[in-house]
Amino acid sequence: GCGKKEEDAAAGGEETSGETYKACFITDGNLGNDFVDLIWKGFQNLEQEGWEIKCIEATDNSEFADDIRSMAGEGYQVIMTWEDNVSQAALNLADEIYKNYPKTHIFLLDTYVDHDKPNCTSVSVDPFESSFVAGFVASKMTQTKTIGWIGHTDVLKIRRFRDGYIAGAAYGDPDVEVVYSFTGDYLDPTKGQEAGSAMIANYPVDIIYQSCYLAGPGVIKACSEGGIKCIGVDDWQGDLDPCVFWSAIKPMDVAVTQVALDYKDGKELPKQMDFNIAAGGAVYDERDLKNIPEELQKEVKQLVDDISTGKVDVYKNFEEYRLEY
Amino acid sequence: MAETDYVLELKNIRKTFGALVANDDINLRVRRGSVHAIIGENGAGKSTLMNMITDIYEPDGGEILLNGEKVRFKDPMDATRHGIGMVYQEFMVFGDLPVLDNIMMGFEEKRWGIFLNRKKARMRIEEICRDYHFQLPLDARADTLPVAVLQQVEIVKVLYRGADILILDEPTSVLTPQGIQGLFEAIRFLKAIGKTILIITHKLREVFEVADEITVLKNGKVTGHVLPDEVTEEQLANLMVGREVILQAHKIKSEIKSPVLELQDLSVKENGVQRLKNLNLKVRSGEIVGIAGIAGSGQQQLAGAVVGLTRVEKESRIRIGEIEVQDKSVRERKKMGVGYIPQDRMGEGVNKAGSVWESAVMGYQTVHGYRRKYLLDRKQAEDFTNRIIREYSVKTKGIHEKVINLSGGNIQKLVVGREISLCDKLLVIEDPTRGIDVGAIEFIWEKILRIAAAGTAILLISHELNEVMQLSDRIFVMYNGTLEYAGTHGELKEEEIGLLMTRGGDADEKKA
Amino acid sequence: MQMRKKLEINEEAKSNLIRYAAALLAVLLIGAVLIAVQGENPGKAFSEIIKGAFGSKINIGNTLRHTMPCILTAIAAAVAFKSGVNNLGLEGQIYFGALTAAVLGYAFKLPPGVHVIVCLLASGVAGMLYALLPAMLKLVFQVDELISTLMFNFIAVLLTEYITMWWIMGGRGSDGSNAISTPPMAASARLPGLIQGSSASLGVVLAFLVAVLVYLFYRYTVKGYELKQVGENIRFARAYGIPVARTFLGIFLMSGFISGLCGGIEMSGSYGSFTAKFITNMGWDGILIAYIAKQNPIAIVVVSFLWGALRAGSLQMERMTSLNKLTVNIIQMLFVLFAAIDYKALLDHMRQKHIRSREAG
Amino acid sequence: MQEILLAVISPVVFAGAVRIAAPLVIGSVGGCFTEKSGTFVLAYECFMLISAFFATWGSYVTGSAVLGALIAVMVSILVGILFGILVFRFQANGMIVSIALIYGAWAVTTLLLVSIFQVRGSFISPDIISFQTISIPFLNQVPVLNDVLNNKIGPVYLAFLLTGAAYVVMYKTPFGLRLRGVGMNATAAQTAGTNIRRYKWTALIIMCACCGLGGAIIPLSGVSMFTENMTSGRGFLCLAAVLVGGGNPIKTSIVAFLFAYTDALYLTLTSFGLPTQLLSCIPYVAVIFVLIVSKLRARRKAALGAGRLKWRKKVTA
Ligand SMILES: Nc1ncnc2c1ncn2[C@@H]1O[C@H](COP(=O)(O)OP(=O)(O)OP(=O)(O)O)[C@@H](O)[C@H]1O
Ligand SMILES: Nc1ncnc2c1ncn2[C@@H]1O[C@H](COP(=O)(O)OP(=O)(O)OP(=O)(O)O)[C@@H](O)[C@H]1O
Ligand SMILES: [Mg+2]
Ligand SMILES: [Mg+2]
Repeated sequence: GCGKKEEDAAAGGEETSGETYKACFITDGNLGNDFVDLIWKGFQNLEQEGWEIKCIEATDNSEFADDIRSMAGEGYQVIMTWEDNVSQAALNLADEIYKNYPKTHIFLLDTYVDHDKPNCTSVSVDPFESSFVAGFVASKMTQTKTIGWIGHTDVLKIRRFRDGYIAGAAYGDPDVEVVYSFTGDYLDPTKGQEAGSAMIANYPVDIIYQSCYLAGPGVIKACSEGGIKCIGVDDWQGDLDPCVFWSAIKPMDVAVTQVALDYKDGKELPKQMDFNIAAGGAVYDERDLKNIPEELQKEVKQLVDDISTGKVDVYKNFEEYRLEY
Repeated sequence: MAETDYVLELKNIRKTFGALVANDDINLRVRRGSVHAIIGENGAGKSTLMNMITDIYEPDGGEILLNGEKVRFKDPMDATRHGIGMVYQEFMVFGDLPVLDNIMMGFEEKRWGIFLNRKKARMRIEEICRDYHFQLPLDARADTLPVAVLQQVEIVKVLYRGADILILDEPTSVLTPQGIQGLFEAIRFLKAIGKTILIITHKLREVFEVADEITVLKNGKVTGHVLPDEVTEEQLANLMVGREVILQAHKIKSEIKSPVLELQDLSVKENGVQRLKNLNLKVRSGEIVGIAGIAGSGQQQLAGAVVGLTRVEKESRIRIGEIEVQDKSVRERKKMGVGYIPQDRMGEGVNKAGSVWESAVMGYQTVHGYRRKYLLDRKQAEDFTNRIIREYSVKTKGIHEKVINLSGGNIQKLVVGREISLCDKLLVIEDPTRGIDVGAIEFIWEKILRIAAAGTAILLISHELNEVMQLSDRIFVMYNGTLEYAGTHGELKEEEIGLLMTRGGDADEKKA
Repeated sequence: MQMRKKLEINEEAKSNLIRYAAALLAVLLIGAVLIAVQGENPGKAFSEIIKGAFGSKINIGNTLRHTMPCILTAIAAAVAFKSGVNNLGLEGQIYFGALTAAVLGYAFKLPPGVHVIVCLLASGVAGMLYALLPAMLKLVFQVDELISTLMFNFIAVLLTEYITMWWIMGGRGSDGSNAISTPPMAASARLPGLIQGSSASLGVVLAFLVAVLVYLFYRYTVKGYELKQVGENIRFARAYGIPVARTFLGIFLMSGFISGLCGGIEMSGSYGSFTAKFITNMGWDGILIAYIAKQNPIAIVVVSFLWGALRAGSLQMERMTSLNKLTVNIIQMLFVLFAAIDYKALLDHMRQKHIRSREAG
Repeated sequence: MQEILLAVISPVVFAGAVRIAAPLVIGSVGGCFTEKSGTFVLAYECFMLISAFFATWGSYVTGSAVLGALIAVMVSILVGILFGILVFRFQANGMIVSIALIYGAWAVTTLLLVSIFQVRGSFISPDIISFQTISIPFLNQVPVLNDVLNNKIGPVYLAFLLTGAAYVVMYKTPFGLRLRGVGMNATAAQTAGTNIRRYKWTALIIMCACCGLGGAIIPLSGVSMFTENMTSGRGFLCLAAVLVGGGNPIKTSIVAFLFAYTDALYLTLTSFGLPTQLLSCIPYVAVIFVLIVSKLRARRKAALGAGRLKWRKKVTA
């Protein structure tokens, strides 16, 4: 478990309604990094609402199927899976679950899957848009016309961040050059630090956007040491270091709470949901606005509006990332 | 006053290993400045006794008196500090280190209290070498040196540590006649300077040559304490093994027929060093061909080439019967009836970690047709093992006993028994009686002669000149990779062959 | 003679039993303390573990599902260690076996029975080929396989990810999913399930068969005898005509085959498609089990079952209590540590000390 | 292409390598002692991970990186004593104990993170004080060296010092001579009056202290945080360095540095769009490459060695 006592949840939940709603989170990445914590924050919101919650940190792919089956068997109506491998396992099991536990609904968090399972919903907060806005901000803020991006490994999901950032920067200022690199390890902050230092030494970057999980704080540290600015990811990271002037947030907590409550309210759940700007998702944190010039603040707001109305198409040159729903 | 005459006294020493009583109530007094020989059969308890003096083992009972005072050493180091130094049966060398480091290990000269002072150590060692007439290459790595030199290293090491009492455990088993003479000279010289020497050996003649007093052990008990002038070789042997033994092979006249092994232009190069040069040799059925020579002259390569372990040069031809085998594998040659008794019995002859039957049937599983296709016939394998144990009187608790629990001599018998039982055509034997006692030697000699008489061709490689001379029909001397014919049985004298082996006595400087 | 033989075997079994019992006892004690410290009731935790492992048919199925890779990797390790080959590269061989099975599983259409067999055989061969690399490095350059296999593990994880992402997926997701994985295997390439509602497949039976075969092989065949000799004294084996280099190669390949097969069964039996970094430490589990079981195939099956039970049980424990299954990991490791102790030597040592102190006193 | 070649010799890469190398070098120099004393230890990763955790904790509690590192070294030695008791005293197999310790360490640190800091996965706090960088005045004048060597944290320089010190101890002192003797031929060393057990223990403790220090550097080199499994395979690289370097501290350090260099190179090369999975293989391929080259050289040298091929003995203890 996650060190959370079930009793608390039970105590809070009992009197509000006849049926106790139970939500369970099966994650491949452990709690303790901003993104997973963000999701868990969404669960904690549910706990406030009287739900019973449970987090299972599965460490090995062989455990996913067992966990999903058993939690459905334990009467959890909402099962949320994170990391594509867990979600994949959930999809494979969906029919069996539907047969045995028709009330249970599975939410595949942070995936972009096309599927036909009635009891599954893929819930995403596409980082492409927030990265796009971050790239736009960076292109406006850079003095050296060179901005950087560092990710952990060269995998598809991480490239969404990179390419959204590149697209945003190109939209903001076509002359700005974007350089990127990878740390090669998502758990090791010292690698992040080295990658940041190397980038600062190799290129005249003055802003680096990091998307590298637990190695991220290392990048932030390197930026702070190198005297340049940094853009955080997932959650608001301005609390980590003053050099983080902007965060490309991915409000998964809101999405989590939202979909769970939708389920409770008996709403029709679509096969895919994306909490993009158009759906009212946030892409930056209000606290960061003070860090950029007023003029730029306006531009950013305008941009977000434009994206929301479809005036600006963030996927223009990056068709492969476009979500078809 | 008598007390101070004896530099070392052992009283009622007792040592058991589990149920086995290795030393039972041993009393021994060693006179100052004498050469004291301890003889006994394999497993009589000699090494055990010595190991208790130097505190490798702790005695179960009894006491040790040094200069009349009761001592109890904490560890081997403590014994060394009290002036007792031992040259072990198996040398205690560090192969990767130069001789200098080997000698000073544990007793380093220091500079500023913490750093090694190799210069000073070298000076001291050179001084010792000068005083005692040793010549050592101090900078050579130990594993590049021949055994004779290593033995000198061991003795110098003990002297360097300031030993007054030197214990030599079977020092002559690795030496040539000349080397042995050199060693004895050194022993006499040490004695003259006032050191006391305890020497362990199986070889009776040497005992007479060098010892002042003799103690005989048998089955862990002292069976005699004699002076060399008072006994004959036969009497001594009798004390050791409890029956009459005459170390004389009874050569059976066998009928020598067609050649079984034929070597033609045999050359071997290892890592660019020419080990064998164009050897030509025929061994015929029923014949024992003996190869004498100092260690490292190429004997190992010769044996290896014949059984298939050593790769030979292109032009070399090895024929067994009519068939050329230089490109055939060990296994194929084995199937043709080639047996091999390696010199390093412990390392190569058996699997010490396995049980007795596993070592006993090695070769049996392929050479003879005792496998049902691919399956091992456990029953037959066990019967075969029991047969060897019976016929060769291998002392063991049973066929499932671990080989490591057998004594050296018994392992020897096991290997010899196996190879003799399995191979009917050609037997390559290296030092069949190294480190075993007279009784066992006699037994093994007889077996070898018997199978030769039965028609097996035998290539006997031995560092024991006497053995070669006693057993062989024809004798060759190996020197630096070449073979020289040295006559038929009984033609040449020991000294003459010894001279051939060393080309005039410069052997000690020759490297392996 | 017969009597003595029996006696000796009993002695060995006895010492093994002592080892396991002592380890289990110590671990239960320490584990209870560990659980209590984390504020849970040890009794409840243990009962959840047992329930999770054997509580129902499905739970037993889960236990069997986790037992399978343990058996195969441990057998692969044992085969290698018995003959003195330090193959620590099981993990890498599993990866390549798995990838091969997965690719063949989706890329080809074959009749049902044939397809599975082809996939599994190919996975074994792939593991074998991947084991060939360190084996050849050893034979040609005398590179110690201990270290080379360790390195090849890291390389395999990265390389399979590379192949999956760049060759199979063409550098981008095909169906919108972002996992780095191959397309799902055809149904004809999947092993039939064993227990409905669990991930146990016929694979566990296969694994068991492999263990039995290996046991029989070592006990009753000439080759088995020879391989043991090579492991225990290579010079001895060489001197009497056992082709050592070939044997070494054979052992390495056999070990690689079994590891690769393990990967293939995982794909065919449980996963259904290859995903980058799909296992963690499976190879190491095998090595640990092989050591605890002293490389005896029968003991391996027993210990693997225990391991699988602990695995399934720990999942249940995590679900039902506030404990993390890392607690069970620690308990497992403690068991290994305690089982690794040579109790006989320890007893002898203590007895000697006792005697000595009595003498002194 | 040219860019890549330039990156290979760029001072940025070397500066990064010097920093990354510090824990590897220190850990593997310690490992030289156990290697030479003939103790088979794989558990570098365990010692480093545990000490990385306790360095974080120590620094957090005491507010001093040095004290944090000291605490880490202590804890690492304690774990080493556990290893020693099991292997030396109870005759357990070194390999199996090592593997168990490695995986135990991961579980233990992750659980400790929960029970001490009440966080999961990672702990980050400004109260974790890192080592200070040291500026060497006379290097300021030298152009390239200044970039590569100057303004690094203390342990980086310590790594160089330790390598030299270890070399002197190993080859120039009686202690080193006896230690190597113990590893080469334990019985012989015993008859030379060496207390084998004491030397093995000493070597083990030196190794643990070094690995402890190496592990402590990782969280205290500036990032000021601990994440689970933070050492991420560094221990295995240390082990590889020791085995490749044959326990000679200088050779071993060079190999360790080589690994660090390939790592640093990776961080630069990923900017060129090369597949990261392949780039990540570089250190491991480098190990194998170095092994092959060193064996080839050894073979040429051994023109005079023992005849028959030598095989590494089965790993025991
Ligand atoms: N470590 C041991 N453990 C058990 N028994 C032993 C051990 N060492 C020696 N023995 C037993 O003690 C007896 C005496 O052995 P020891 O080595 O003293 O004989 P030895 O007279 O030196 O023989 P050799 O002439 O062959 O060297 C042996 O028969 C053996 O059974
Ligand atoms: N490691 C061991 N464990 C148990 N017993 C041993 C061990 N080593 C030796 N022995 C016992 O010691 C006895 C003799 O050992 P050792 O090799 O010293 O004999 P030896 O007296 O030198 O005999 P030989 O002259 O035949 O070589 C064996 O019979 C065996 O029972
Ligand atoms: Mg002896
Ligand atoms: Mg002996």
